[in-house]
Amino acid sequence: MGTAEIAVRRRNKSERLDRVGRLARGKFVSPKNVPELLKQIIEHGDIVCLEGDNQKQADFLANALASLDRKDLRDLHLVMSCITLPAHIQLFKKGMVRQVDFCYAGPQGTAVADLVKAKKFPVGAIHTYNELYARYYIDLTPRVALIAAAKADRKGNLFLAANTEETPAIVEPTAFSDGIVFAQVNEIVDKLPRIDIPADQVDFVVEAPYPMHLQALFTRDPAAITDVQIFMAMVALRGIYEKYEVQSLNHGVGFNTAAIELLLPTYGEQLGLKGKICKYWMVNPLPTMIPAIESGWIERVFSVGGEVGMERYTAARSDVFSTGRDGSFHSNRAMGQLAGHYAVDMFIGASLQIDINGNSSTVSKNRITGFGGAPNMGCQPTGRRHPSKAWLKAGAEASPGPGALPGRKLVVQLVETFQAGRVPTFVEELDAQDPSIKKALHGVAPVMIYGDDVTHIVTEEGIANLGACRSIAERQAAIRAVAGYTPVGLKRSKRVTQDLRARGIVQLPEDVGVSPSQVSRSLLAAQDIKGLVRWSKGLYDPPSQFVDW
Amino acid sequence: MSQLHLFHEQTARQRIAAVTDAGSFAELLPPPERLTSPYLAQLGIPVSFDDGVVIGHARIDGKKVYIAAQVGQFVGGAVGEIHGAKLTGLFKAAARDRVPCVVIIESGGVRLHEGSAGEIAIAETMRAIFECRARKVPTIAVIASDIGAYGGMGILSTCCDFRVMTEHGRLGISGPIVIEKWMGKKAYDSSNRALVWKTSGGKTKYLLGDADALVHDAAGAVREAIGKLLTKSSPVTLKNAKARQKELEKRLKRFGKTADPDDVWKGLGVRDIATASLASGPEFAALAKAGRK
Amino acid sequence: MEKFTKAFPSKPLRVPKDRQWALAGVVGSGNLEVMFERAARASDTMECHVETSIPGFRDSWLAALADFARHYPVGGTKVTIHDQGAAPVLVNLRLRQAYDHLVKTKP
Amino acid sequence: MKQPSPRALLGKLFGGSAKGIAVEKSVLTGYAQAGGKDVCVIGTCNGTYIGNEAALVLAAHVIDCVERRPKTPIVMLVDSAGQEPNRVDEMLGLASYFGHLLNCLELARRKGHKLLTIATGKAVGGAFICYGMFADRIYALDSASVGLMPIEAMSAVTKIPVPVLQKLSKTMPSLEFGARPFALLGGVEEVWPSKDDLQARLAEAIATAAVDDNRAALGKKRGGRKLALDIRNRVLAESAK
Repeated sequence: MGTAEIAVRRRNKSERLDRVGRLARGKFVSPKNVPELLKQIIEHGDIVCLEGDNQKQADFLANALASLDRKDLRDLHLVMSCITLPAHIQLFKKGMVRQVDFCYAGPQGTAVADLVKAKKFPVGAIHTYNELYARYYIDLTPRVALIAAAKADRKGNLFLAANTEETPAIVEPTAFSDGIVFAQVNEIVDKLPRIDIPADQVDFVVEAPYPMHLQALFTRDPAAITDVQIFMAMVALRGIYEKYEVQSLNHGVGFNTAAIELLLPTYGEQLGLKGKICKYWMVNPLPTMIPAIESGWIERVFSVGGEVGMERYTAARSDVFSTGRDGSFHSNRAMGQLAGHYAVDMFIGASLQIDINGNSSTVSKNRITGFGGAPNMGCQPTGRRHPSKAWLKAGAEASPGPGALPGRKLVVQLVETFQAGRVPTFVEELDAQDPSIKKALHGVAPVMIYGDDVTHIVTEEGIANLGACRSIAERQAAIRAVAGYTPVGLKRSKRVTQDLRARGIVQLPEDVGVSPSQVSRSLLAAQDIKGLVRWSKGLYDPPSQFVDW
Repeated sequence: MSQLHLFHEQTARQRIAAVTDAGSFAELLPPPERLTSPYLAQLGIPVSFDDGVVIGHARIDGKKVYIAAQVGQFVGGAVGEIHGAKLTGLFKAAARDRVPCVVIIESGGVRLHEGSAGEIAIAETMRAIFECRARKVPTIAVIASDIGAYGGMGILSTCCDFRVMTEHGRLGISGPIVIEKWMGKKAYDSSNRALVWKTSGGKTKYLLGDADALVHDAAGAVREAIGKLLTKSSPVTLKNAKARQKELEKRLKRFGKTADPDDVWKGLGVRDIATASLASGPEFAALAKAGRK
Repeated sequence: MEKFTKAFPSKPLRVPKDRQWALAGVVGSGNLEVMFERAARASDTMECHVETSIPGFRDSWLAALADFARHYPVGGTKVTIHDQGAAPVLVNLRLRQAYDHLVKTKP
Repeated sequence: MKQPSPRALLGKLFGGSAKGIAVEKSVLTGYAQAGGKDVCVIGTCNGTYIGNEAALVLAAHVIDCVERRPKTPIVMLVDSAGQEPNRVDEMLGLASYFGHLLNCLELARRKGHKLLTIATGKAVGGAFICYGMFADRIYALDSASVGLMPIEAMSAVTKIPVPVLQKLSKTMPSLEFGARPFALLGGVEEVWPSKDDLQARLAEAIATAAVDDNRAALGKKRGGRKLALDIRNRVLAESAK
């Protein structure tokens, strides 16, 4: 029976290609023909994949699709990792979408929340990245994928430059299921620096009239790092990195972790930790890592995406970063997420809200953002079998019984007790548990990282070792103990906190040898973007919004 | 790499402590006096014990100075009635005692919340500065932070004998956002930080001769520059005024039609714009000097 | 603006009296200034005066100030705070900085 | 109030001698007479914006006066909406051009020239600070718009509602805009009714001008600026200890 089904799908693809006719010359489409071509290759009800994560976007193709109307195309089932562009929102407003399955809605989080309220957001589920990519192979295989590449050659081979990101994860399941792959490129050239996607898997190519949208998402200006963030970074370095001898890790993109990166060559060096921690990374090429790399701390970095301005630097440091035969930077989101899941000992990141059980979320009632990749890394990989010092140590603390894993990944939340404007980070219940949000998501609250997976919460008040807690009540008490002067924190019992501290489950900054009087921005290896450029010996080219010289 | 406290990140009190001899600073009208702004209180805006300016006397290399530092974080370092009166009094004291006066400026100009009172205070302080200059008492403005010296404080800084700047410091009258509103984004994109600094930053001001020293963003460097200027003055004479008139006419004639600050840099001896952009203050000064030869 | 005053029990301040006051921080967005002054008489309370631009956090303030008075011997001092929306952690840091400054003997 | 033309106004101030004053691009320079004696005139009209070029023209005339007409009083007329927000002027150092103008005026003061300002129209912002407010004595016509900025503009920048500012300005004249509230602060010596004999007023003002800066004392006496003088005096007293 399988044979018959494939045959139908294959026949359907050739019918679609036949309809294109003179709208394309071979694989090549002129920009003005794109809307009409989309009408011919997409059918009502199709599963359509729009490429775009939080960095690169197939924005020309998305805009062309959004220029169509319900009469042209309807009942589309969108699959996409990120809802990022105004054009994406237009598709919903125009009523062209039957269902959407996605991961993340960063800049459009407010618009998505509005669509949910207006009941115009027919969501299947919010996924993590690899979860969605996996479903592209199983039950969400695109009929048409609209993707973005840096360059194409005359045959239709594609070069993805630094931002490979998720393109292979979309193209492969689509191309190998008789789907149609349509790429927008910045430029068509005679010879590519290297081939990232073979022409064989590409059906159409358009040279877009403007370069694809590419955001500098992971650039953190050291000038904006506060004393409090430095303080917390010092606490984390001593209480987690040093204690567990964390060798392989993933960092989030916040200022807290940027502070840690910038403390390695200074404070980390003073502590004698060079060579003992932070050697292997699954992380994007963060500019704030330049001083640590230049100081010889870092052996290897693999990335899910590139970062604007880091092209020359990463090419010059090919002993640290992945590079192609042409010498330029290479990334891969799906493989990077896989590495972040299995191959690192620690995930450390931040959250907007944490509840008393340690569940965290970035969703608020007026802003639905979703997950991205954090849950793939901020979880316990129960399929892991290889040991490491950090993994075994954390596992031992968790009191392995019969039937338990011998090790644990360190899953660390690094948060200030209050967000900007005195909004408490710690809450009794997450906004994500709001009934209307839960209902729209078919009963699943959008929890980013579950409390059961978290091993540590670090705040300016201290460290709560959730992994070492023996009961839910104990976990809640440990969280209250580091929740400071938030309403959650004010409910702590002094006696219980003292008991937890005596057992090492709660550690105050002074317990790990950090005092606020040591804090100084002068500890940062670079105190501004210009400092990073100087560390890079002029190889880092920061985007203009960061340049004041 | 050396670990230094950046001068532009320090608070007013830290800056004063860092550029003067250890323990020598004595504050005038210190915080316990609680001279806070009645205007801000009436408007329900937080007040500050020193009203945004710390004044007093201290020693630099053993030599007595009067010194003031504005608090840029507090209402943009803007000058209100009390703030301005403290500055006026300080310069008058300097003139009376024939003691040099240093003002570390970090201000957007007049504090709008206090209306014309701040405007008059700035005019009064200018008169007091010239009282110093009439007695050959050196007056030195330090402009070393992103907030810089703008509006009336920008003009006031040019009344002093000397200006010490860092590459972070900005000197002007109208800020970039105001100009963008007036001329349009095409003429001045205020989000183009590189252009903003090339328009009003320390490097350009030093090249033009409006800043007398361009130093590292560190208290030690600022202190050294102040120290060198404490024994000098820039007399108000007919000869000097005529020379300055000529110089400013020449500048306007030469660059008045130039929109691109890079052309000004090139015209004044900077050969490699990219290298000069990335250079620190003193490196830049050296490059410009070499280029002019 | 919200204003409140409260005294907290604390062990008496016992250091040389060459400093009568100390100040830390500045008034600016997300920041605050804290001034310690010695009261005329020794006592076993820290008297606090708080002016804050963000109303509604009295409980957090009182808890933070009470903790500080418990951890440090600051009886016989008057603390005045001008706050423009600082996070409690910064309140704590400034209190400590101002205290350090007050008890530090002159060089 | 309807503003008279620049020429008409010059006539009212200087009579027939006003013909010695050139008006070019709304910038005034020249020599005229007041009370039968020579005066040097610099200034602005038509509410013009002032930039680098205007500052140089005014400064050149002050230098000319110092060089060629020793001790001739300098009368500054102010009718300017402010400094022109212009990137090229800023880049070339607008503040320095203004500073140079102030330097030239200071030079004149030291050489014995009396400095007198009449705010005739708009006298706001940087354009007032960069020369007019630097005089020995400052006068304003009752029709002049003197001050930092109107309450509406203040509200737009500070985000404080107009009614709040209006209410406060009843007890705080500093917030009010105009010649009379400015005089209450001591910023203006005297407000002149436009219909008065301005030639006589001017002659008298020149005759009585003194070089001390009396503005803080006036502000205290008139009750519009109660703190400035006392604070300044406290700084002076405590620094003398």
